[in-house]
Amino acid sequence: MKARVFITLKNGVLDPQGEAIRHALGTLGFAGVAGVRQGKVIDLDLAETDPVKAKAAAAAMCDKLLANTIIENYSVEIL
Amino acid sequence: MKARVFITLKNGVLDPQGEAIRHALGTLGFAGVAGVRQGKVIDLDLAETDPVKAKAAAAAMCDKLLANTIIENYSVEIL
Amino acid sequence: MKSAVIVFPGSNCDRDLAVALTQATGRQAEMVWHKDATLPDGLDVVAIPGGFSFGDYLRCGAIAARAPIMRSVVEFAKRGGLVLGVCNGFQVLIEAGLLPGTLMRNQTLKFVCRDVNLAVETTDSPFTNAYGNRRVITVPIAHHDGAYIADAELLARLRGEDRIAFRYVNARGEPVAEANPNGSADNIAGVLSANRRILGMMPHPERLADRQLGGADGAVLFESLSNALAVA
Amino acid sequence: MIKEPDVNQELAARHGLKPDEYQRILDLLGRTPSFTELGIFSAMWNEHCSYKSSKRWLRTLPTTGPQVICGPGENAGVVDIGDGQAVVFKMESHNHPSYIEPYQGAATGVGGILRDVFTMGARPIAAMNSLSFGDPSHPKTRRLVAGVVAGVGGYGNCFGVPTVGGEVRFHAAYNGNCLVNAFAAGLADADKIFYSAASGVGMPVVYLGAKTGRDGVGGATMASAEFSDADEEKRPTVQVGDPFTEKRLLEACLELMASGAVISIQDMGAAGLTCSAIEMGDKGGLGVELDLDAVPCRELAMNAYEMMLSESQERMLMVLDPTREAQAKAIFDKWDLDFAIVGHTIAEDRFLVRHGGELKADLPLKSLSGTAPEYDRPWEETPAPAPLGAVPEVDAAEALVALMGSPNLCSRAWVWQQYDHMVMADTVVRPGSDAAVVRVHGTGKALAFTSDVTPRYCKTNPVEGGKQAVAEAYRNLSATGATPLATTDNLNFGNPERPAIMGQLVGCVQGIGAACIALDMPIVSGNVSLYNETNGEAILPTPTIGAVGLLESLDQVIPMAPGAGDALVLIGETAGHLGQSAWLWELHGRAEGDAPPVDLAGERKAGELVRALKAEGLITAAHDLSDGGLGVAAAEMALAAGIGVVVAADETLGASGWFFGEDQGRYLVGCKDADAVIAAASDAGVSARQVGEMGGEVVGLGASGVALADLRAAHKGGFARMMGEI
Ligand SMILES: Nc1ncnc2c1ncn2[C@@H]1O[C@H](COP(=O)(O)OP(=O)(O)O)[C@@H](O)[C@H]1O
Ligand SMILES: [Mg+2]
Repeated sequence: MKARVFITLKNGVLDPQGEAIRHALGTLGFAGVAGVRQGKVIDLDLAETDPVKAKAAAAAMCDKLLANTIIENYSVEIL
Repeated sequence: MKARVFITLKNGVLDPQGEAIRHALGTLGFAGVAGVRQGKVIDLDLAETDPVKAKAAAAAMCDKLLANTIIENYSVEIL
Repeated sequence: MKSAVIVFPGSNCDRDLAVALTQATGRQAEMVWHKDATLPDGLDVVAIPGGFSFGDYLRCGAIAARAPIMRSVVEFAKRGGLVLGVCNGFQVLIEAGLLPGTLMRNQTLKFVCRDVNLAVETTDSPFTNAYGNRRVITVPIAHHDGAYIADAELLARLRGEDRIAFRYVNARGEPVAEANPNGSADNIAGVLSANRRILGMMPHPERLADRQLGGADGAVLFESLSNALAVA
Repeated sequence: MIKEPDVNQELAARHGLKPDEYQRILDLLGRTPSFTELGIFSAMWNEHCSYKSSKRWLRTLPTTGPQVICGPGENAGVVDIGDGQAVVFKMESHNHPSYIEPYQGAATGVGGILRDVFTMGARPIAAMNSLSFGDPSHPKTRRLVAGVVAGVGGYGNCFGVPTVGGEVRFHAAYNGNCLVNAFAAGLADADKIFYSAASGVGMPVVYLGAKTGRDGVGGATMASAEFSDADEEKRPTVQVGDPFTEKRLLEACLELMASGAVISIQDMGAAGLTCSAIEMGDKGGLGVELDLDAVPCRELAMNAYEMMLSESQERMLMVLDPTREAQAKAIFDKWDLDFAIVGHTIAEDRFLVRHGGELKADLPLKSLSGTAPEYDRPWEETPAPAPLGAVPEVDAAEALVALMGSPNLCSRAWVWQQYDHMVMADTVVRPGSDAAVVRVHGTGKALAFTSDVTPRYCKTNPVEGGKQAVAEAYRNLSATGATPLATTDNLNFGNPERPAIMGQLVGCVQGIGAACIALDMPIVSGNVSLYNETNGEAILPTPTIGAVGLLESLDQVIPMAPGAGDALVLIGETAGHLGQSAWLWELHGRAEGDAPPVDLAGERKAGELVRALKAEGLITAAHDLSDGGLGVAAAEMALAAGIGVVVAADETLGASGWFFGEDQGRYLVGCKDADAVIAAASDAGVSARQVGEMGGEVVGLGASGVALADLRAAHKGGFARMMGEI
């Protein structure tokens, strides 16, 4: 079973990387980019076959390791 | 208009970070994680209001900067 | 010999590289700002320094490779000019399409700063001609994303065309796994372009180019450049 | 959007203001402060900004000397190094943020101290970090170590300053409060130092750098505000560092300063805009009027309170010469940095803050810092410890292997290899030796840097512990061949409202003061971090000392590694003091007895002797003795040289006291002619004796010994073992 985890910075947390990308896009001539935020996507290949359990397991992985819940939010999708 | 860009490593490209995460998950007691691949998600806040044009613009940004198309695939979703 | 060092915001070895070039050539290296559209006239060597251009954000070297000055650097290279990229400069050259392969996160996932042994794999280049039969040299590394990754076909081509300039080796000159600090394919630390006029390398020759700092193996690279141009 | 809450004593209490402090505000203003004003007072009067508990004691420290150009009070201390140049340095803690979010906490700590240094007009040339973590087996420790080290490296490496030294220690007393003390030093022309005092009325106050967000606004104070949008996620108060912006800020500031446009400058650190604007006005004897509508904001709908208290990083405030505005703007544009004129200086002694057409604060500026509370807190002297009882002997070689492989004494290469310690290409002596040595760029001179403190000594005997921290720094500098110049201190303690803790602070400051006078190393800057406790458990008193020394020539550098066949001579006297020693703690789990006494006059004589021996060409190597005493020092020299060593036993002292006692004021020197060294020592009134000789592949302590390779394995792998990597 494949799970996809999204990890994004919480609102209000500075994203220097996103800001640098926004600036670079402007320099390259892409107008009208008001904001850029960068996050991670982590694709998990799980042995679990029950989607409910797989989702719970992925969420537990986020809490324990994948996400820094002080500054990041996460969400899990079962593919 | 918001666009979300996914950037993932092409199949076959080594992913040391994904490997390290898989290993760390194992150490933490999460069994049955057969593979982990890490990618990026970039959220763009675009002035463009036409979804077709916005999608095309985001794809152009990927080609020009956001993705390294030698080793990475990208996909764009309009939110 | 007239040399220039490209300065991006976030470059931080620009001065160090200029010092080494100036020392080897006896002529002050020029600093060129990334927003400039053109290179100074009459240049022999363009050097792209280490550091964290644009914070290393997105991908190391990606944003810098698309800076205005890089168009001129690419043209300069296409005309056969000498281009040296060190550390972040190597990443920039790859992102700019001037050298093949990719540099990825170190296998340890950690930043690593220490001396390494390098084998000089070819002296047939303007960057390495002065190493003579000195095969194993000591030069420091300092990077987070230095794992050189290439597919089998590229590796075969690099080997076949004698384009691997440096490999990470042990003290006996063997490219063993323990000597590989970052997980690079085939222990590759530096590669040459097909015309042998572009060199990208992760180790920092400019940091051990002065005996007062504990070694001068790096200085030989800059002497090589000086030699190459004197001959030409 | 938040609705401003009513200001009353309860809200003041939630801002950390005591009832008497709130009353002081009411008396000063003759009215109730506005919400924004309350925020400003709480920022200015908290322990961090006002030093209200420590000021009385800090005043007793020696801060002057012919070498001191600027002592404490500015962003960093400034010390003359000759030839028209100066070294600018300071150390600062980022303890609590690092415990909450180790990577960002440590990273922003490094960013803050670098800003302090370049705000003075100095280009940073060296950084150090002094780290204290909980017990290695505590569940949080590894994550904190990994995060803090990555954060220190992540910021410093990108910024491009070599991180050349520091300390790492582990003790259960730090389980709930790790310490991250960051040091930075920079180089400037002695006549081109920039200060924070504003001058001239009507001068533009310019904001430069990153945009303002709600970073760091929060905790207790945000909890008091009502959110009108109930669904909004709870905002994190963690500050995120952006070393890339800091690097651009550095370059832009140095260019601006060189252009002559900067009249005064202050970085925005804790309580950002509030502290920096008030400080500039206060020092310059001027008022300041701010227009918050002009402040570049990163987030929507920020109110005055949030903007005044935001701790967003990588921001500067400066008073610019208005005739140079175009020049300044060109520099900001070159580096793509946001800037804005956010106010101006005024003649009246007022601090005016306007936002959205409203006057949000109108305060007497001078009184904001001038009338800050100051406490002479009750304190108790730390009682004298019981003498150390009998301790079983342990085989010396076994003890050595255990010590050298322990988390507290093993190689720190795991840490400093994650730091770029060579960028700028002037690092002459890298981490892993005594003090690090960095060449003054383009000259033959060099500066040496060290960071030291032994908290277990400070806990047992604060006065001797305070002295010892300075003495060890003095020794590390001397062992590298440097002449000690000056000192910065970072005083980390528990809750000062407890007399026993206050007594630790008082004792340590007394010891530090005495040592700085005796060793001629005045304190030129520093920082205090109090309330480092959890559930009533305080950290060990940890007054970290950062010290800087000068080498007139690189020929003065003394290596740590002797050559094969060299004799080892022990300088200084050995009584076999095992109380509070590393040996007692690591091998017996006992923290007993008194800390070793420090003979300051003896320290000075021994340090001067080592430097003189080098000048006379009599020694090949030197290393100071500290944790683990003679045995550990000899082993470290052997490992550095890659050569074995045999150290003889003493006829009268037991093996443990002789090999592992921690008597102070001692060095090991390597030499070809031991008699000449001993004679020179005797002329200088310092005791010295040959104790060993370099050679072979074994480290021998008296009759017992261990193969150099085994010792190396224990020492080299210790940190990775502790981290569970091997
Ligand atoms: N956090 C750190 N960062 C960089 N270097 C460090 C750190 N901790 C220790 N070191 C270096 O490791 C070496 C040994 O440290 P330490 O045992 O504290 O030295 P000493 O006993 O001489 O004071 C020193 O060179 C020191 O600067
Ligand atoms: Mg030492």
